[in-house]
This record gives sequence, C-alpha cells and structure tokens, in this order.
Amino acid sequence: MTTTRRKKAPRARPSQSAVAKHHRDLLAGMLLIRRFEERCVELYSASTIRGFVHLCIGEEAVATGVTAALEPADAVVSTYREHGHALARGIPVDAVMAEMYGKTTGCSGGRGGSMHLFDADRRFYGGNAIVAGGIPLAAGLALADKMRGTDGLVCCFFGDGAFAEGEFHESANLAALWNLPLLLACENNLYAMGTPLAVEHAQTDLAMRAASYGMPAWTVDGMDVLAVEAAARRAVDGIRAGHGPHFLELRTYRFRAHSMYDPDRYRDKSEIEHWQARDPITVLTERMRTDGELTEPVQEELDQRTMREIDRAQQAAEAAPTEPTATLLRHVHTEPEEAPA
Amino acid sequence: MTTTRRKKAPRARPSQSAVAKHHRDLLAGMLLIRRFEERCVELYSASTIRGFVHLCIGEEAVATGVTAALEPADAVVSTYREHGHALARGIPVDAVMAEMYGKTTGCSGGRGGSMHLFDADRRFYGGNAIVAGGIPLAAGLALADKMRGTDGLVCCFFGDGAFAEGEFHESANLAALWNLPLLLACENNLYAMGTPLAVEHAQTDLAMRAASYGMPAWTVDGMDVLAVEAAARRAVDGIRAGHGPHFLELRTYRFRAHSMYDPDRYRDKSEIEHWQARDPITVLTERMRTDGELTEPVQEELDQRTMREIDRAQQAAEAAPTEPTATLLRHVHTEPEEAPA
Amino acid sequence: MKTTYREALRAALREALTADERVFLMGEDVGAYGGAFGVSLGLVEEFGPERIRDTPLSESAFTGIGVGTALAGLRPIVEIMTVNFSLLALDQILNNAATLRHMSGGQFSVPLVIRMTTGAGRQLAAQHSHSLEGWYAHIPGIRVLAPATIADARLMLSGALADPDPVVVFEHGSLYNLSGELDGDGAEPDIGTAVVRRPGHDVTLITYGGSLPKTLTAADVLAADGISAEVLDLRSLRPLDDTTVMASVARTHRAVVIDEAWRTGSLAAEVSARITEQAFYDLDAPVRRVCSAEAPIPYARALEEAALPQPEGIAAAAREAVGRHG
Amino acid sequence: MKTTYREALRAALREALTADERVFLMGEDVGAYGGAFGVSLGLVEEFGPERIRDTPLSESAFTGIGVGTALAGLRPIVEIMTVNFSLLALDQILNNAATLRHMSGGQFSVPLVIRMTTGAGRQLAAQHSHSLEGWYAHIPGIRVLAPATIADARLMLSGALADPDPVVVFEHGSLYNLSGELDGDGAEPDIGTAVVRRPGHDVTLITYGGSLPKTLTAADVLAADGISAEVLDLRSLRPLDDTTVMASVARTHRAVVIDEAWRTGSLAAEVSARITEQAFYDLDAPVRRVCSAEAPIPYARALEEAALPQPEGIAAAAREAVGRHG
Ligand SMILES: Cc1ncc(C[n+]2csc(CCOP(=O)(O)OP(=O)(O)O)c2C)c(N)n1
Ligand SMILES: Cc1ncc(C[n+]2csc(CCOP(=O)(O)OP(=O)(O)O)c2C)c(N)n1
Ligand SMILES: [Mg+2]
Ligand SMILES: [Mg+2]
Repeated sequence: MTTTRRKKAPRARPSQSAVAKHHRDLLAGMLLIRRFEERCVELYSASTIRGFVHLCIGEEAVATGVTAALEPADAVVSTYREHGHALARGIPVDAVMAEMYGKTTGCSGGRGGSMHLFDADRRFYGGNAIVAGGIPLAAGLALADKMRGTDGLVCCFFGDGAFAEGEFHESANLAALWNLPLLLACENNLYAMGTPLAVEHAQTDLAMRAASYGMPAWTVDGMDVLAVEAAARRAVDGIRAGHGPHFLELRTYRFRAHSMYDPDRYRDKSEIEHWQARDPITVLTERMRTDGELTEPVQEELDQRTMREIDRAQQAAEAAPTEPTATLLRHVHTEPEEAPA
Repeated sequence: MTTTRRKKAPRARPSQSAVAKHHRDLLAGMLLIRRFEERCVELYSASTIRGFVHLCIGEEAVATGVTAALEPADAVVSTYREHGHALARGIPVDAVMAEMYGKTTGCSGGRGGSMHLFDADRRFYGGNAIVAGGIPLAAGLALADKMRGTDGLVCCFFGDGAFAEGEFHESANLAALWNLPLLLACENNLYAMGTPLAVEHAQTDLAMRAASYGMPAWTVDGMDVLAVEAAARRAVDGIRAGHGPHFLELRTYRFRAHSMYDPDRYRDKSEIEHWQARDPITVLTERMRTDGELTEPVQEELDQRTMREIDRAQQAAEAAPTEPTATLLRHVHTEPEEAPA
Repeated sequence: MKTTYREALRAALREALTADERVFLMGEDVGAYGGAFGVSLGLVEEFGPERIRDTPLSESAFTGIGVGTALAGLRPIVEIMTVNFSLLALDQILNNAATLRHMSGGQFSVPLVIRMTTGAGRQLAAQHSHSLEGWYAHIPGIRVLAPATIADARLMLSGALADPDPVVVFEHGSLYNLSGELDGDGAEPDIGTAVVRRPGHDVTLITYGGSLPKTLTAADVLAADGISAEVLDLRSLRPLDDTTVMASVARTHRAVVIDEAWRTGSLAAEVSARITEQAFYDLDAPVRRVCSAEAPIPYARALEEAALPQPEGIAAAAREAVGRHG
Repeated sequence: MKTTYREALRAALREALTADERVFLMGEDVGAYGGAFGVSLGLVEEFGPERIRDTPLSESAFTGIGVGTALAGLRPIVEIMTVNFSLLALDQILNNAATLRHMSGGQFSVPLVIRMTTGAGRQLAAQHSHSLEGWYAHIPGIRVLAPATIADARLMLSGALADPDPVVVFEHGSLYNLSGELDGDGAEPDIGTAVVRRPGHDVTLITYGGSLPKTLTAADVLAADGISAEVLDLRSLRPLDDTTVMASVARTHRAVVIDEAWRTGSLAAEVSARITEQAFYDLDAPVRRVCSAEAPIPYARALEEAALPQPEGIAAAAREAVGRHG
C-alpha cells in the first residue's frame, strides 16, 4: 500500500504585499480566538455555557502560527484547551459557539462541549480531556498516513503537564521508531493547573528531552506568531521530507486561570504582568505598524468585523435547536447506513 | 520526620585474601543461580514446576554484582525473571525451591510461584510479572526511606523492554524530581521476549536517555561481575551521599529462551554463541585462576557444595506440605492480629 | 456545627495528619492549588510540601509510589483527581495494591488510602463523567467506600486509614457543596455497614454516593403518593453489607437499586443478583434497577439529565415494583 | 477438517489480511515470535512487518495508535498479549475508542478490533490470571466477543472486522490447544447471538469462553444423575442476547450462570439481574452463580483449582437449583 513520499517543490519567495496580507490573516486569526474566548467568559458567568471551560487567552500565537503551517489534508489532535486550535484550523465560529451552548448545530452536535470539539471535514480529531490521551491517537493517524503513503501529517497539541505522562513517552518512542509524520506541538505554558514546571519535571528543558528520542526538537518563542510559524514550517518541511516526527516546545503563558473554576492562587500577579507585556496580539500588531503593514483604520475595521462575527455566532447559537433527548442513544454505535466503506 | 542523611566513612582498602574471598563468594553466588536454574529446567520438563518460568542463565553477573553492593537494610524490587535476584539477595535456596513447587514452605507460601518470590526479612519486595509494574513501587519504597531520613536505598531491577513502558518514564522523572534513593538497574539483555532492542527503541542508548532525566547513568559490561559490582558501588555511594537516583544499563544476555514456552526462533545461533563465549561464570573463574585466587580443588569443592545445596533444597521441597485449599481466602485481607502497628 | 461535605473531608484530613506523622497526602495539585475540588485547601501551609505532596501528571507512577510507601509502613493518602483518570493507575491498584499481600503469602500489608472524585451531573461530558465504583468493588483485597453524607465525609477517612489493607474512597462531585449540620458525637455506624437513611415499608430503594439525595427526593415524591419507601445507603461497596440489605427486603418484599453507573455490569447488577440469591422467597416482585443510559455522558444539559438517574425515574420504578403504574 | 482453536484464529487472520489490504495486526511479538501464544506464527513471512507489526512494550500507546489508524479508515487488529496488561490500555479503550463516535456527534467511526488472551487455569498466579470480560462488557460503544469453540475462533474475526465500531475479542488461554473438526460451511449463527451448545430441560447453565468445556462436562455429570441441563454459550458479552437466554429459562425455569471472574461484580451478576428483571415469573428457583473465589489467583495447583469454577461445583449448583441436594 505504501508509495514513496513526494518531495515538495521549494516555496517561491512571496511578494511584499502577500506577506502583509498573510500577517493580517494571522492577526485576524488571533483576534478571533481572543474575542471568542472573552465572550465565553461572559457567557460562562451568565451560566449559559457550563461544564469545564479552559481558555487559551495569551497563547493564541501557538494555535495560529502552528496551524498556518499545515495543509488541509493534514490532521490535528488537540486537548481540552482547544478553542484556539479549532478556530485556527477553520472550524466555523458559529459551529464552535453553538457547541458551547450544547446545540444541535454545534461542531459536535452538542454532545461534546468546550472540551470536545470535532470536525471531520477539517480533519480535526478533538478535543481530548484526558491529559496526554490524544497523543497515541495522533501517532495512529500518522501511522495511517505513512502506511498509505500519503503526503499528510498529523499535528498534535499538548501541554507541559502531558509531557510527564507515560503516554507521551511511549508515543514519542513509537513515532521516532516508526518514523511517523507527526508534529508534536508542546504548549509549554509553565504550569499544569497550579503546578509550576519545576514541580512537574526533574529536567525542565523539554526540547532536550524530546531530542533524546532521536527526533529534531526545538524551543520556540510562543508569544511571537511569526517565530512559531517559521519553526512549524521548518518542522513540517522536515516531516514531509520523510525525516519522521519533530518536536516543538512552544514557550507560552496563559493569561487567565487554568479553568473557569480556578481561583488562580498559585501565581504572582507580577509574573502574569510580565507575560502580558508580551501579549502575542500586541507583539504582532506593533511589528506590523512599524513595518507599515497595518494602519489604524484597517485595524479598527478588523476589530469590528471580529466582534460582528462573534455576535452573529452567539445569536445563531441562541436560536439553534437542542438535540431532543430521544436521540440520546444515537451515535453510541454506527448505524448501518452510516458505516464507513 | 526527616533527619539528615548520614555520610558513610570511606571504605578501607581490603586485604588481598579478603579480595580473593570476596571473589569466591561472587563465584559461589553465580554458581548457585546457574545450578538452581538448570535444576528448574529439569523439573519443568518433568512437569513438577508449572506456570511461567523465566531463566536468567547468562545474566548471573548482574544479580550477583549489583546485590553485592547493597546493605541488608536496603530494599530490592524485581521482575518475573528474578530467581537470580532472590538468591543473590540471600533468600534461602530451600525457600525459593519450595516456592517453585508451590509448597507452604516456599518464600511466598506457594501462592506466588516463580514469578512472585517475596521475603520480608530481606526486604525483597517481589517478583512483579507486569513489565515495569515494580518501578513505581520501588520509587515508593525509596520515598519512604527519604521521608524517614534513613540511610537505606532501593534497588529496582527491570529490563530493556520495561524501559519502553510509560511507568518507567513517569517513575524516572519522579525519582529525579524528588531526589529519591533509588538504583535503577536496567538489565539490557537486548531482547524483550522475541523483540530485539532496535525494534523496541528509536534510540537504543538507554543510559543516555536515562541521563536526560538529570540522573547519573552509565553503561556497564553486565558479563563481568566485578565491573558490575564496581559500578553498583559507585552508584550506591552516590545515592547514599544524597545525589538521588542513579541508572545502570547492564549489558547482558540470556543464554536460554525468554521462558520455558519460548521456542527461541528469533535469534541466531551464532549470536548466542558469541555471548556464551563471555559466560560470566567463566569470565570470573578464569580471572581468579590467573590471579591465583582459585585452585582446581577449591573450584571442584565449590561445585559439589552447590549441587548438594540444590539437591537438599529439592528434597526438602518434595517433602514439604501443600497449603490446604481451606486457606484459599487467607491473606486476601490482613487479619486483625496480623495488622502492622 | 454547620459545615459542608468538602470541609468535613478537609477536617478529617487535618485530623489524620495531626494524629499520625506517617500520614501524608499526595496527588496532582493537592498543595498550593488546594486540590482540584478544594478539599485540601490550606493544608500545605499547615503541614508543608513533604506531607501535602504535589505530583506531576503521572497517575500510574504516583499511585504505585503510594503502594510502595504503604508497603514500607507509611500511611499514604493518594488523591487521584477523578475516577476518569484512575484508569491510568488501575494496573497499580489491581496488580500491586490488591494482590501483594495474598501473592506474598501474607508477608506484606498495603495500608494505602486512595481518594477520588466520581460521577456525572455537571455537564463535563464523555471523558469526565464516569461512575466506575462497580469496577473497583470487583477487586478482592481492597475495600471500597462511598460517603454520601457530611457525617460520612467526616468519619470514613479515619476508618479507611485504620484498615491495614488498601481502601478506595469515592467522593461524588455533586456532593462537595452539600451543607448541613454535623453533630459533635458523629455517631455513625462502622464504615462497613449499610444504613437506613429513611425508614419505610412498601419498597426498599438501595443506593449509594451521589444518588442518595436523588433517591431521598424520590422517596418524598412517593410518600406524597402514599407509598412508603425505605432508603438504604450502602456506604461500603466492598464488602457489601448483605445483612442490612436482606433485612430490609424481608420487610418490604420489593427492591429497586439506584446506581449512576451504566446499567450493564453495574454494581446495581451485583446487588440485584445477591437479593435474588439470598432473599428470593421474600420477593413479591422482581428487583429493578435505575441506572444511567448506556451511552457516553453527553455535554448538553438536557441530554445529560436524560442519561442519568433522576428522582422521577426512581419513583416510577418504585411504583412499578409495588404494582402501582401511571 | 481437523484443526485447533489456535489454527482457526490464524486462518481467520490470514483470510482477513488477504481480503482487505487495510487490515493489519499490531502488538507485542506478533511478528518473528509468532505471538505469545503462537496465533500469528508465520504471518510476518507472508504479509511482511508493516502489516504484522511488532510493537515495544507500550500497551497504552499502541492501543491508542490502533484507535488512530481506525479513525483514519484502516482496519487495525490490535493484539494485547493478555487481559492482565490491558489495564494499561484501558484509558485508550474507554475514553477514546468507545466514546469518540458519540462525543463527536457521530462524525467518526472507530473500526478497531482488539484481541486478547484471558483467564486462569495454567498456574500463572495473581497477576496473570484475570478474567475481566465483565469490565469490558460494561462499556457502551464497544462490542465484546468470546469465542469458545473452534468454529467461533474461525468465524468471529470477520464479523468483528465488519463492525464499524470497536470490538474486543477474548480468547481464553486454555482453549488454544482445543482440537477438533471444523466444518467447511462453518454455519455458525450471527456473532451477536447466544447458542444452545447442549439442549436440556431441567436447568439452564449459562456460560461463555473458557468455562464452556467445564460446563459441558458438568452437564455430562448431571445427565448421569438424570438431570437434563441445557448449556447456553453467550458468545457475545456485549450486547447480551437476552432473547435466547430468556427463551431457555422459560423452558427450564431454573438457571445457573458460570463465569471465571471473581463473583462480586462479575458478568454473571448482570446475567442474573437480567433474568430476574425479564423472567422473574418463569423462575422456580433463584438464579445461582458459579464464579471464582474472591482472592487473587494463587500459583499452587490445588489452590488454583479450588479458586476457579470446576465441573463438580457447577453440577452441585445445578442440583441445588433443581432441588436435588447431596
Ligand atoms: C490524565 C489526567 N489527569 C488529570 C487531569 C486533570 N487536568 C486537566 S488539565 C490538567 C493540567 C494539564 O497541564 P498541561 O498539560 O500543561 O496543559 P495546560 O492545561 O497547561 O494547557 C490537569 C491536571 C486530566 N484531565 N487528565
Ligand atoms: C505490561 C506487560 N506487557 C507484556 C507482558 C508480557 N511479557 C512478559 S516479559 C516480556 C518481555 C520483557 O522484556 P524486558 O523488559 O527486556 O525483560 P526480559 O524479559 O528481557 O528480562 C513481555 C512482553 C507483561 N508481563 N507485562
Ligand atoms: Mg501547561
Ligand atoms: Mg530484555
């Protein structure tokens, strides 16, 4: 079944205006995530959204930059902190918002909620709320790509906490051993819930440890979306060239608490402020302003467009129907007519 | 509860005759294991011993050398391939043999069998037949030593196969993070059942990988009992000095199949012969002969003594009673009068 | 004294840590964070990080470490954040904690206590809503407890620590905010005993943990219909207190078992099978079960509610048992 | 054709690998070693190491990898060497394989087959003798099969692979050497159906997997006593075929469930509870269970034999059920 992995033609150097456009897209992507999650906070406070909700505010550059390096045929596996990954991957904001409401029009039909966003069309395989539970799954998707000889790869997001779970280590070994097309995107936001990195890991240089599996591994400034994208492209190129799994340690920070339940008692305010000074949206905005890629009116128009999109998504979600309880047992098993070929 | 860890006084250089005596003890230890297991083969063929039986013939230098570096107050945790560890630790051969017979006088009262040898007095905590399952346990025993501020340490034996399990990685991180007095003794015999090292691990330098947890780690010639003992003493000294877990990759080889069930189809005869040429018993015997530490009569007398010991153990085991089935439910729970203080 | 289930658990922890220096608490975020559900809040300040020990995300290893420290004679309390993650530690629990004593011929005891949050009802969806108490109750060598009241939250830990063998304690997530009076004498019976939480004579409703409040509500509903339901709280899920169960069934001749687990293979099945075995000729009607629908628990509120046992469903099953339909 | 259970499994694997290039086998030592129990012997020479894929000791990861390849449309057969090690993979099975479809609102199927050896009886002691089929049968979203005959060993794999959802297949370790005739037409019923292995009219003996031969022996013993026992092989443990069970109980009015698992919380409890629920008024005696003693399984032969269901114990329970003691 295996065919040889095609080498990509070298990318042509893009024009200046194309670069500016790309940067605006990245900015728009990050803004959408930020505003979406800010709206989630409001809706959670109003008890409209329930369950566990984990925000990635402050970490938007990671989702946006890594996803920018992927092709539609690639697959993405994520965590419970996955609004950013889902939106960056192109799941419509309406579908994500409706899922927060538990509505039929949600991207998981309301059965998943914040922690379980899925989208088959965009090869977005969730939304996994067991820490590190998605990593073996991602390796499996990558093995399928490899066995079929496609050009696809799998991007798996997970945190610094997940790096301590046995599942990460077993999967890293297998991915390297089998030379799987897998991008291990480790969002190192310095905490697993309230536990700081140095209380989780004897050796906190995660990229170095990943490299001990014999895979290329780098540490990247996760607050700079351009640095993230560049690193992800380099990794993706290496993977598509057949060099097996690559590991990115994306150093980032969540500005908000671990979840909506978390009173955030374990971090110094000064530490949070230190990182807020490197807000990825501000970092990119300022650079674009300096480089003349963004004018004030364009920025304002972008802000307003984003807010309108969120408003519309919210209205649509409110208006959408709820799954009737009679369907509770649907999708436990595949109905004959739904069975894959 | 914690008191500070005492530093040991430096060891005095032993006399020449004490060295020779020590070498004879090591030789006797290895011979006992070898002859014991050869007897097991006979008894298994006769269906006297049943269940799964895993032999360490060829690997005796590891059990003997590592155990020689331990103190009685230390603890040992082992695997299903543990006859050598048990005998080297000083569990009487009678008790081990009786356990193979499933007799009341066995070191686990006949409930354990070959894979589950235990001895509370010698702090021998099994005999674990779930690959890597003993490693967390060993780390726990070490944490208890540390919390109590004793001078003790825990030696945990496991294989190259176990190194691929998540349990090893989680435990290695925790042991290093908490600076536990733990000796991780990895018996790398190049195979996990029929799977060669390169099919188990992307990166086969196990000591290097262990070092990525920030712990001292060395590769040792596991066929040379003196090299093993020296390395183990160095590690034990480091641990007792408070430098936390140490990892030894002991390169060795099993001369027999994985278990009595294994037809051993996956290895070249020439590979086995290559390693048999480095038989740890031969290696030590020849060195002692060269150094004048062993004469032929002494060697012969040692051989005969060993055989007599095994014969006696076998006779005792045969004569011993079997646990009455009425006691089946005993030891599922601790009886009030058996409860620890 | 007015208190909550959460505070009662914390008071029990504090008491145990104070009484015996071998006791320590270990788990993810038990320290500065105060425990995922706030149970251990403040304890690290009181007892220090050695005894209120934060662990990395490594359920298998830190549970096994708990087994090892118990083997060595300490009295560890391992907190596995929720039952959902305990699957990662199940090998250590079944193959080490529960078996070491027997397979060593009685040489070792493992005085380990494992606490975990269980259950659904908070819209946490498929991976965070399991009720696997029945699986743990299947394992010989361990004791399983399910405190359903503030008094039991306060009481059971010391009983668990007094047991020389492993004990698993399930705290239902919906109970932490339960508030009420805790009597000074706390005269609850032995941790191994089931208790009648509400006496009645027409039907016995047998339950435990997070389903107890719902079952008591159902009993109120039934009372309004003139049906007198006895509500039994199992409290100990392993061993089960057959004596108390059978005594009640002998009085009421009818039984309904309520269990938040999926129906097939639930602990409710075991209770039903035992009633059949031990009280068959007392029964005037088949034993019924009210359990969760056999589906992963969905996020959407209405779907989740439909999936779980609810007072109306419990009352309906009781009415069927007494032959009063509609 | 004369064959063995092991060879029948191998023939089924060969057929599946030949028929569909998306099928592959993955697990520890399935390749050169030929599988821990010799089931896949020779297949790596025939199909190559990509499709007969040896894995490191990493049960959680390679089972999860199986889930991932199934999600992507391949047809993986994951071999977990024995049920004892499957605990390490249980999170991937319960939280991923079984839930992905439902929690994604039906977007994905996971056509994964997991095979594992189960059971005791070979003096393998406490950590290598589990019978946890009942735990797997508790999980919504998966199907659980237990081939107990050579014909089912030959037949069930293709049915499992045809299922778009995850299927767990339990092969009892004591059955591999079973030898006998395999008919050309292999006309066994659908994999979801229980079958009567021996008709009878006094009592129904309900069992599955490795306990079927013992139960048939017990039926012989009973026949010599003049008791006609019907032996039912459940075959599918999830879903259970209630129709066939209740039809038999309606004929015999008495039932004994035989299950090698520990009694409390066994699958036998579920079968008993269902009979009570669905056939209470057909019963002339309480449903009985013959299960394993509630202890870790010991090594010593006599102790192990005493711990497990044996023909004499089964016959004794049947005699009690029909009211013939002694
Ligand atoms: C196996 C498991 N253990 C514990 C939890 C509870 N939990 C949810 S998120 C989390 C912290 C994870 O930290 P990290 O991997 O760094 O990701 P982050 O939340 O920082 O993005 C914990 C402990 C869980 N969901 N799964
Ligand atoms: C968790 C687990 N998986 C699989 C097995 C079956 N098994 C027993 S020993 C073994 C190989 C272990 O290899 P290694 O760790 O190198 O130790 P060795 O046998 O070579 O001494 C396997 C696969 C097991 N006992 N436990
Ligand atoms: Mg983190
Ligand atoms: Mg090995």
